[in-house]
Amino acid sequence: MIQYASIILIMLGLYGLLTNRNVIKIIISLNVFEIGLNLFIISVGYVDGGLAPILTGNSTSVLSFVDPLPHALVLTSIVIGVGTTALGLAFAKKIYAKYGTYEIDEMGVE
Amino acid sequence: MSVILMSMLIGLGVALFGFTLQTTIGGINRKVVGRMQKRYGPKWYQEFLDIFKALSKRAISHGWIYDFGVIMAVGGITATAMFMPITDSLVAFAGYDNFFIFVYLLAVGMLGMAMSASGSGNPLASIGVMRALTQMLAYEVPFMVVVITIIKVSGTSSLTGIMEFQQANGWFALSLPIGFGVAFLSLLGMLGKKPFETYIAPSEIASGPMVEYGGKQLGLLFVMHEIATFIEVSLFVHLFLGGASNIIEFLAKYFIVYTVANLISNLNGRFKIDQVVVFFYKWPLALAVLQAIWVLWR
Amino acid sequence: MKKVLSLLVVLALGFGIINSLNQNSSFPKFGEADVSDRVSDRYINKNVTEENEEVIFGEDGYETGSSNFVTSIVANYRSFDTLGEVTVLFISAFGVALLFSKDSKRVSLNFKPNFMLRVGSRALFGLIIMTGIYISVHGHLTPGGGFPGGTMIASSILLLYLSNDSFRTKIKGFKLLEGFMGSLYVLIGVAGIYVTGYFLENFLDTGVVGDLFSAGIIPIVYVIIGLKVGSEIASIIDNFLTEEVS
Amino acid sequence: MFSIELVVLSTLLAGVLAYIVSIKLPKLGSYLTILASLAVFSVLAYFGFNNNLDAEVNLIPQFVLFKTSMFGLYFAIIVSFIFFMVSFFNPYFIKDYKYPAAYNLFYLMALAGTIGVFFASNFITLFIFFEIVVWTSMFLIPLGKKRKPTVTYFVFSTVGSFAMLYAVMFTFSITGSFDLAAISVLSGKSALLVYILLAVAGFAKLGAYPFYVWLPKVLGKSPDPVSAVFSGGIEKLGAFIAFMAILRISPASIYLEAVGMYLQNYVIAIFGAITIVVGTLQAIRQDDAKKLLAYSSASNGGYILVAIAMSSSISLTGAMYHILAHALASTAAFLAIAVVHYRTKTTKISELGGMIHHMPLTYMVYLMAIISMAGIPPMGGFISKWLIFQAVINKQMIIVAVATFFGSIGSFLYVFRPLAALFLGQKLPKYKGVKEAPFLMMIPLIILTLGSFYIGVIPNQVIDFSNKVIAEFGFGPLLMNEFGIQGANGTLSAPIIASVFGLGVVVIAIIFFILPKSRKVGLMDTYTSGEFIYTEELLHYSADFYAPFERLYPAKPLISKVYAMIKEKVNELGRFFKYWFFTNKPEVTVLWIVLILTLLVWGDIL
Amino acid sequence: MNPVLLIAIPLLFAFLSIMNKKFARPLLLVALLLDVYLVFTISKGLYSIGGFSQYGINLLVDQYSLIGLMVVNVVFFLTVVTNCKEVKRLSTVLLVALAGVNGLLLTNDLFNLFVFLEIVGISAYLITSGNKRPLATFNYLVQGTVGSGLYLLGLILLYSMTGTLNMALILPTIVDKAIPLSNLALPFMLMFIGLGVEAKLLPFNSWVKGVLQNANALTSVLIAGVFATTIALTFGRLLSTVFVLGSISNIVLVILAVTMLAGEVAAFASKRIREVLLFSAIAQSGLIILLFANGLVIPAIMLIIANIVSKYILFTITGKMVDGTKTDEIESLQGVFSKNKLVGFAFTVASLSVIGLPLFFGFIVKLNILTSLFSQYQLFLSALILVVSLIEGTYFVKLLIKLWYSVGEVKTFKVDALVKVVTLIFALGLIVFGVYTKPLTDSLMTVPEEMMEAIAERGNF
Repeated sequence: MIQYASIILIMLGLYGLLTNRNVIKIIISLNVFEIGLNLFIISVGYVDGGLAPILTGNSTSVLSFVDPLPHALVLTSIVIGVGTTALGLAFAKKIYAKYGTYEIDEMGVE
Repeated sequence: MSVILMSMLIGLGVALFGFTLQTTIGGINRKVVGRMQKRYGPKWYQEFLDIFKALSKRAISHGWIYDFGVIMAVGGITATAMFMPITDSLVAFAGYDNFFIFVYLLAVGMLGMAMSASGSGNPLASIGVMRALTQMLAYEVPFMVVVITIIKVSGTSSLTGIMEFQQANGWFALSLPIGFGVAFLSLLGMLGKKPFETYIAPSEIASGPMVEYGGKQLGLLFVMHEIATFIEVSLFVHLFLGGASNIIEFLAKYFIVYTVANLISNLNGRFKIDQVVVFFYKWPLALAVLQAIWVLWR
Repeated sequence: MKKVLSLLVVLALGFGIINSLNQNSSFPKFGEADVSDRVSDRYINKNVTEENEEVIFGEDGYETGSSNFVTSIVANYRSFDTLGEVTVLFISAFGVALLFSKDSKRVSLNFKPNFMLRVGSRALFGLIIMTGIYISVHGHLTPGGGFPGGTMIASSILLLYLSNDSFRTKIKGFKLLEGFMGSLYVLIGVAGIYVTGYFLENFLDTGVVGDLFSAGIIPIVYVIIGLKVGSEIASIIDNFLTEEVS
Repeated sequence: MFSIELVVLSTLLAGVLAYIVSIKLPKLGSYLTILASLAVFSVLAYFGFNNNLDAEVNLIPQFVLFKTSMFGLYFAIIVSFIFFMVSFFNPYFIKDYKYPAAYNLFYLMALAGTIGVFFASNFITLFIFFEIVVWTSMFLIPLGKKRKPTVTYFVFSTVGSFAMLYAVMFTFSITGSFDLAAISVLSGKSALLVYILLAVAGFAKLGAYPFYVWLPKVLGKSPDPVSAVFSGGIEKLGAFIAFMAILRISPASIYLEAVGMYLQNYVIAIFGAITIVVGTLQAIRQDDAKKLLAYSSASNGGYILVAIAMSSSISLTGAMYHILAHALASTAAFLAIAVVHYRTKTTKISELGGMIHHMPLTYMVYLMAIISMAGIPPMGGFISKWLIFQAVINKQMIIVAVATFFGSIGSFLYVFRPLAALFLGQKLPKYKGVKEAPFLMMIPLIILTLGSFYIGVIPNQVIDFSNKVIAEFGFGPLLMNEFGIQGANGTLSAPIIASVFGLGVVVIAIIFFILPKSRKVGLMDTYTSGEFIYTEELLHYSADFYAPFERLYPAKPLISKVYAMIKEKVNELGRFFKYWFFTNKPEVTVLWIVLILTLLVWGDIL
Repeated sequence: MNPVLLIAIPLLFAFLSIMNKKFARPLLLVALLLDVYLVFTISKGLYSIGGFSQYGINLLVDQYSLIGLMVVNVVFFLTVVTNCKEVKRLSTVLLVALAGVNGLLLTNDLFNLFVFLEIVGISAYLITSGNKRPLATFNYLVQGTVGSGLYLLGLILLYSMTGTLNMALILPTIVDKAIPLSNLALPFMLMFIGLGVEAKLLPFNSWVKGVLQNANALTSVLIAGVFATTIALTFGRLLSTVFVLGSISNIVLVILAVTMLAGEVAAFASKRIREVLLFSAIAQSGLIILLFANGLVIPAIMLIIANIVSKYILFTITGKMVDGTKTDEIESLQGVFSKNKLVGFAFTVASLSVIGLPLFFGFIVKLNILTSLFSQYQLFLSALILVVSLIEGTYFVKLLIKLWYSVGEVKTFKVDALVKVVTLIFALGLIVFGVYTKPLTDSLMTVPEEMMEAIAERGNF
């Protein structure tokens, strides 16, 4: 059930995107959305009682590992998220330089 | 070939006969109307005198189309008259006295006159032509609807054929009374009798399309008018009153129809031209269509 | 009003998704995932290309020698994704630079670094960068790897930026490092084509599972990634410290 | 033997050649169009009459197939003849065009396209060439002064061709064949659908109600030769399609006993009737001579539709005859107006007057043309109208009959208007130096007039041909004897009528010339009820000619309001979409995503 | 040749290019040339990355991706060549974009596809940043990120159900495990929406207007031509070989139909040439995806080819025109072609082809589409397509007439000889293919079979 918390996080992100009209807040909502997503991805690979997917000297084959693939995917997803966030912030800065505000409503119609 | 030549000669005779007949009856009618109005009225041959006087006078011409139009008008009307049967046996081109020929050949004459009138350069003439054409649009359609009923009922569009049908089955004036009434109204329009004499309108536009004419052109146009009247009245006689089996019957029917039309004309005022259109497209057309539907689609 | 409506819609969607996932018989419940049914099973047992029952720590001869399965996926089984991922970061960093390059000037920090910051950051710099490099190098053995390691490297550089304003103007090599490391990654991949026929093939000896010098190209790739990520994030930070002149 | 493919391809090539030549020498290129269209016409006429046309296809891609039929040949000869006639005008108008080279190219391409349509063996070929005609002729329109009609033309043509495409594809999906004969196989509802769609295609191209709106715009505003080609040639494509739709498909539906035809045919006839009435009414009130003729084209298209819908031997002969007669007459009329336009730079009736004194030949051509268009003997139009009336009466279609009579009488009104005000009336001083048509222009004018006259006096050859055509549709021939045509309730003898008419005119002319000679006076020397008027303009009645009649009905046809409304609605919808979907706000997208997903996840419950 | 080089070479050059800015543009050109060369030399087959057969990442080269690669690389190359001036500092971005585009077309792995989607997306954001409207690009970024996030969500759901990411294995696994279609609706819808954002499908495309209405020739051709084609082809592969639309097909069809209609109607209501073109592009992409969703692969590919060629011509010329005249109001551009006849000719041919008039390639495509739709008895859809293309034709004809005929003063603009030559060649190509299509149709014939082959073999080598 705990994995549904991440769905709620995703929904929070969407809610933020729906209601916010501030560039920075939109980026933060986007981050919330992505974090929810990433948590969900990881939760998909979880196995009850599973070990971290690292082979160590004292591990035995009896124990099962959790699914390592979502971990790898989430790593990629996180990095991509960092990239887009950086870019988004850069655009936010550009927007600020152009309009002098972060509020979309105050920018007027182009 | 000789048959056709013979027919043509007969046809010319018919045209001449028609002219003489109508001019005479027209003259008589002038007298009748004069008596009605407590006048003495002219002599019965007064119309002949008018025409011959006009023909013999020296005239003016406004250019070649002015003359050409007159020739085309009178020629077209004469050609139309040549197809007209007098009685069921006296017809120049037996089998070809198709109703539509009269409608369209008549139009040639009209077109020629209109052209000539417009060619005179007088705007009053053009206005007269415009009114004449508009009026034609008004009365033709109800008339045609009645006629197609007749054609369909009798199964032929040949006038002699229709006559024969009536002689066997009774007059259309009796079997199609509504159509008869409508057609009579249309006849008034065709003849330019009141209340449908707007296009002549002697008082405002000085006798309509004819305003500019004099001399031989006017004389020829008088001739044309007489022949046209002959065609229209005879059409009516043939279509509704059973035609004629001998010439006396024809003369009698012709005289009655023309005189009645003339008398009615003298009792009426005059419509404006758009009122004419509205008038004909209201009741006459509706009644004609209803009658046609009743008779044909039954 | 707008907020309430949005909330309602979002709630409806959220519960709808949860509901439909709950009713979804094919979707494994939390913690009940059947790994043996998934492709990861092959990754865990390292028997993608070879017949192999089970991986035993300390033995050699496996198709990948990494004891960290995640790393083996990231840097070997799905290394191509990682190349793409690095490219995303690269292009973002480049984009940030691109956006700020025109008509921009560097801003100086609006505070003077005090003694504590200057000295402390230098002391910490060494520690952090060491940790970062260590994590990158040991990516195939322990949790972590190139990405966290690279980020640590970048954070150490951030410390330097904070403590010494003129430091930024001195360092020019990030671009070079970044480009070089990226090229190296691709070149390793291309080398794979010519050595064994597959792009990004692990063409080195995979060694003993659990050894530092094992797992073929994995540690090399991870080090490259670490350096590259470090330099990229550092350059993003660098660029954000400039300001556009309007 | 001569293959159709070769005709089409060489016409296209000639177009390209004319284009290349015209880049430097536009006039030479336009002479090429004359030569090329002459070649097309003569090849089609010669080999067609000798039944020697070859339908084989070797060079064009495989799905294009031709076949020879009398039906196609009839149309092809008429249309190529019209193109040939009109091409004589090209050298005079080419210098006014913005892109003369393109004109020559598209002129010949449109010709090639029409030929392709008439000889198409399957629907794909038909559609391809149909569309080629659409777009090539579309680009002819804006070369003159006005460019807006282009879009109108495109829209209406495309409605038609898309309706056809849909019908074709639909037929294909049922029968699995594109062959022209495939539509006859259809039955039931699908047959009705195809019937309606093909009828729409024909209506749109022919300019029948409710699609007639494009005709006045296009024919009124495009360059004069283009108007002539449209009216005489390209518009006839619609008749071609309508023929196929109405005669080849037989959807079983309600049979109307009273008029002896199926409901759908009756509906078509009613639409034809509406077209006649609306076209006539609008033509009467036009001030622009070309627009007037355009409306008259629409109304004549209505006659063709009525005739086809009645589908009997008489009516079909009438339709075929009317197509020919109208093509000749309407082209002649348009070309006559083109001469006036060429010499005076205007086609507004109210601005012109007394042209007969400058260009008597043009006047005579126009006169004969309108006599034919109004259906007066002894011209071709009379015979076709007579045949159509025969059929209408025979089928007892009273309501349609009212419309046909109305159109017939109304045509006197509108054809007379340019006659009276443009050619006749006062000789306006501002057109003092205006000359008669140049020699090259006279050639087509005279040929067309003679042709119109010929078919009005001796109809037998044309009817022979059209009998062969209607035989292809399974109808018996129209009976003829030496002098006359046997109608449903009477015989018509065109030669007798013509000779009687000639006799009458000759007799009267003799009388006229025997009588005393008249003195020639000027046009200003007229009876003016005592007024003194010295300027010609004031003594010239040309503006608002039928003012009393025009008062009786609205100036703008209702349907054009409907079209304007449709256009406005589409625009509004566009603005709506732009506002609600393309607003540059991220939350709009997010909202839609959320909504659609919500719909999906709750879809089962809702 | 190994197709991975199509991705590796641009990437390598991209990394190299940042080391010295001077070499960036030459490197871009060299990379493009190499890629164009490679595209014509690679052979079909399944190529593994890292040698892990169907368990790792594979690149799939079949007729479908081959055609896509050829078209996209050639147009990409020509776009860059004809807009050399605008490239400026974007060389590195374009290199990465090229790698991303090729990756999208080649990859046979769902997650890898996501990565390339992001690469293409981010390069697109950067390419559009040149139009000096940061807000519009930001908007694009937000929507693109949400879209790819949703794609990822759907992907992970799919993974958790099937246990594989290999595109060739998804469908067989679904069949093997007998996963009911209703369970798959959510992941597929999520992925559909995610891709829909990039593919400019209607409710998800509010970014398009802001991004494209001020774009120059380079940006607009890349975004509306190259990227759109790539996304469409990717979408097409997913729709034909991975997605099982099942219960969601109604929603999907409605979305696509509305996209088509809305695009054309909005274009009809637009007064600015770039807006007209961009809305038309939206409608076209709706139609393309619609065809894929109905399983009509061959017509869809034909449409894609026709579309990219004509879009290249239209957007390039429009871009140059707007650059030269400093306006994109149609009213003030009247008669511009009377001074630039060659360019006008190319533009006209492209528009006529888009409308679908005979003698042009677009006509063959339209005929093909309708024949296929009717063979499926899709009466409503085909009627909709006809209505839509009537609207499209109307505004294109209006546009053409305005651009050829002037009422007042005519603005002029200059076009390089290269642009003229390229657009002219493309225009002639549209005519040639419009008359003689056999080679193309022949080469397309095998596409659907080959697409299914990989699935039939379960991604095995």
